[in-house]
Amino acid sequence: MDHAATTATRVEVAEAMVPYMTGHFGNPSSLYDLAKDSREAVDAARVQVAAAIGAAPKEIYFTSGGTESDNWALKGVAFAKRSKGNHIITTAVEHHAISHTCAWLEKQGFSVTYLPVDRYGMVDPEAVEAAITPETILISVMMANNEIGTIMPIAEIGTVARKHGVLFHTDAVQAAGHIPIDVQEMNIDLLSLSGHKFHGPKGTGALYVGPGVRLDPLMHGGAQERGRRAGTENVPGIVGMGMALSLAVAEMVENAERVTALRDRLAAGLLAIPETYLNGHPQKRLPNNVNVVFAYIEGESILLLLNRKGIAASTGSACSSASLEASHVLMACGLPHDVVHGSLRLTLGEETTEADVDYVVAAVAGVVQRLRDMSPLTPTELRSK
Amino acid sequence: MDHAATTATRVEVAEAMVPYMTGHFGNPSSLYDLAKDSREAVDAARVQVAAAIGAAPKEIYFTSGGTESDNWALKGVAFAKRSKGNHIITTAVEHHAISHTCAWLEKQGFSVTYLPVDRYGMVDPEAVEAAITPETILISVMMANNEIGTIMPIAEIGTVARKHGVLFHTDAVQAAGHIPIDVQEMNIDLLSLSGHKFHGPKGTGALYVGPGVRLDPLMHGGAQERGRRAGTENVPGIVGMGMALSLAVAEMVENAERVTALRDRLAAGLLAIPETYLNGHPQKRLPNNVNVVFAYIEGESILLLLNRKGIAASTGSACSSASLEASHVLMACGLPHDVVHGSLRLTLGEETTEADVDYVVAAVAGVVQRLRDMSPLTPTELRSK
Amino acid sequence: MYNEKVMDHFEHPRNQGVIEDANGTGEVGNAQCGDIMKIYLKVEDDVITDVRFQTFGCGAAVASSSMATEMIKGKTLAEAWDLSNKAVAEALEGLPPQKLHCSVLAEESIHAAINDYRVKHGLEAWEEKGGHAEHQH
Ligand SMILES: Cc1ncc(COP(=O)(O)O)c(C=O)c1O
Ligand SMILES: Cc1ncc(COP(=O)(O)O)c(C=O)c1O
Ligand code: FES
Ligand code: FES
Repeated sequence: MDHAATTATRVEVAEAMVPYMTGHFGNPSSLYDLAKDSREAVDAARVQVAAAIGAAPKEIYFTSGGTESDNWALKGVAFAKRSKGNHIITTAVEHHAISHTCAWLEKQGFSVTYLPVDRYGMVDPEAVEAAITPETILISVMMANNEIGTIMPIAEIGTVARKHGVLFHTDAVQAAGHIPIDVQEMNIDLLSLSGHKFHGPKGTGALYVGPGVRLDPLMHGGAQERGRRAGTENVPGIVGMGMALSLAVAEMVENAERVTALRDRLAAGLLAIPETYLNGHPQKRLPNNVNVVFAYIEGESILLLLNRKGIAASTGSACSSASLEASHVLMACGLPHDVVHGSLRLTLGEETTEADVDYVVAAVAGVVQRLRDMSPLTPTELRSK
Repeated sequence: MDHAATTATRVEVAEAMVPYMTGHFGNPSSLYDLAKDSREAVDAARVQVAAAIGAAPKEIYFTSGGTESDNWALKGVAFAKRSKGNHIITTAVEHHAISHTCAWLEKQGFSVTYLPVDRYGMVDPEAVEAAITPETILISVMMANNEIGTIMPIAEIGTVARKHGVLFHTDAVQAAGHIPIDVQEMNIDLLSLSGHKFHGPKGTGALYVGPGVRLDPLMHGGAQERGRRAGTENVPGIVGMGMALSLAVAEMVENAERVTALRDRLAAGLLAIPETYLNGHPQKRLPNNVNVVFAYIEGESILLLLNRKGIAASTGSACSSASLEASHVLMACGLPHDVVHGSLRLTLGEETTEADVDYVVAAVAGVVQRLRDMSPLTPTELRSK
Repeated sequence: MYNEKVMDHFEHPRNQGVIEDANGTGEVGNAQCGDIMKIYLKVEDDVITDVRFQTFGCGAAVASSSMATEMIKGKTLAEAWDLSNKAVAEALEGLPPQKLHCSVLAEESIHAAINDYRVKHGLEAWEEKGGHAEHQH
């Protein structure tokens, strides 16, 4: 139950990719016939990705993943607009692909505002507007949060950005294929996607770049992707990503309904465990995301015990992060450090069943009790008799 | 016969990748068992790549291709060493992934020396040494040229760089799997690889980063690749690249011998066409590269006609490039603009046969004659009767 | 990420729980940094006859508590005092580098419990030899 981290490539997608690995091996930017099939396949994938977000095909640039798309959007705009201004607005709950890029841009002399969020992880469009200065060149706010699932008021922020003539980027890596996206209606100028989050291949991504948006390349080199993203095209990956996204969007409404019901069942089951609290927005959240905190226990231990029961999950606990830092997202929502330690994220897949959910609820309840019995913090009334 | 552009993924490599797409879909940087196979597979690939260039596994970082590796090496060192100096030395014949990155760095205030080459495309290690100033932070010289196949005196340049305490990067994208590489013996600090040049998957690459080399990330974000290259690992791609490179190296000596013989047969056949000249170094060149110029005709037309005969090739002609610029490599070798127009690059694969070579020689001879008959420049004695 | 020995001690912790009539207890860490370890000692004639622990922390913290308690059971206080976090980690056949600090907690909580016993029995608290890695989160 960790589908927000990565998903398996759909079997039909993998099958569609193989011929482009071993057979149709032409280089789509070169001249000869062998390349023609590849070029057509890349063009078709571009149409599929564009259609999924209401863009024109020529506004889609293929990248190596969500991280590259985020890095490119931010650094690309920052360096291209340096003479116009040096101020960037973002939020305190972005993925590290955004926040670490911003930190690096600060070292290069840019100034970054990290807007706070409310207890549900939501940023206020009015706060975005208030943060705009004559120096502001870019606003970057994620569409849906990867940890707590909160869906941001993107259309409202888009309106604010457009009104002030500031470029607006959104990291839609967790949103795409799960909730509807329309770059026109939402006034989005740049949008990041990552293939492996919707059953497409790993190492694939895309950046939508709206009409008239200038940005420096992140990948300098050959003339691929109309001179904006150099590097031999990953033809099989692009084909797989296009197909996976168009399938995900086609099945979105139906899946979202079913998955939302399961999510609510899961949340209700977990919240029945005493001293357990929901993180993220109660309504405006991704259909597949549940994030809770259990008082008195630590997340890495929860994951390890769940793992032994065949359940994959994720936590914001400092103990489980490489940097030993607690989740900046949960901290930004106002949770104290020690409470963040006890967080658990479960994200459902399209194939998750009611029986899976019930199994997980029972397993988590058992694990929580076991760890609470072990913890010096647990009050007596919560211990096993 | 355009194997320098891209190669098909070996069937056994593609087969080895599929389970990592659809089955083992764990995220190798996370905790749970599902991820364990992926992590082990990535580690094994790292060992394979390291072994191929005489490095330690922990010195290998996986990227999305040769372009990313080149961009990362240059920008990464430039930004990390900015306070130490702002001068970079490279050559006039690098791939655009290097030269365009250097041009961008110049816009950011760095100063770049583009060293000239001799008529064979060779840079002089003494010229490298002479170009070093107290401001020099990086030397980047490609191991083997992608157009003319010339193999640079890398070990000699490595010695110079080490002597002056300057970091040394080499773009080994065309060299890997074709000629022996040893980062220790050659005193290389950074080295770029691209998977699809040795029958690995497209969209995969690696950067070797030697001990103690500091460089900023190009991809900021998660803690993947020991915090130096963020982004969910392309597990199937990494697995495929490791396997392909280790197979290529295992078969290198045998292949090189056979392919060199074919190359020489091809070159001899083409040079028998009147007013035809070899580009690149007569001996110090990649085993699979032939590059010639035919006086009086234009390369794009040659490619088109060859294409109709089922032969893929490449040219330095301005007419065939997206930017309508003639090959900077051939120009740097001292060829006049109009002569560059008539260039043809043929690069052999491991599966190329003598019969293929003879077929190509005959086809090219026919095409050249046809175009010469059409050209206003052709002297009477070279026209068909 | 953890070896089977660590996982075994994590999943089947030895000596976990409370000793109601402990004559030495020690608690280190704080909820702020994440880890808390509490050690309960039953000491008779300078020998640790029983020991229990409670831990709020990661897999490595729990496994270190479990292993450390096993290693000091039946030992004299002086022997128990000399148990280093390195010895605990070695007995666990290794911890990931970023998890070594969790075993420091075991050493420190045992020291705290021993000194609690000593002070309660009118003895001088022993001094930390120092040189431990700062425990940080
Ligand atoms: C919101 C968000 N942005 C960016 C990324 C980075 O995507 P990738 O790891 O595919 O580069 C992720 C993936 O974890 C994400 O959840
Ligand atoms: C010498 C050299 N460097 C870099 C590259 C870029 O590699 P990729 O297109 O895989 O990113 C190429 C490929 O054409 C090359 O030949
Ligand atoms: S207790 Fe936090 S990392 Fe071990
Ligand atoms: S003659 Fe047409 S592009 Fe050169």
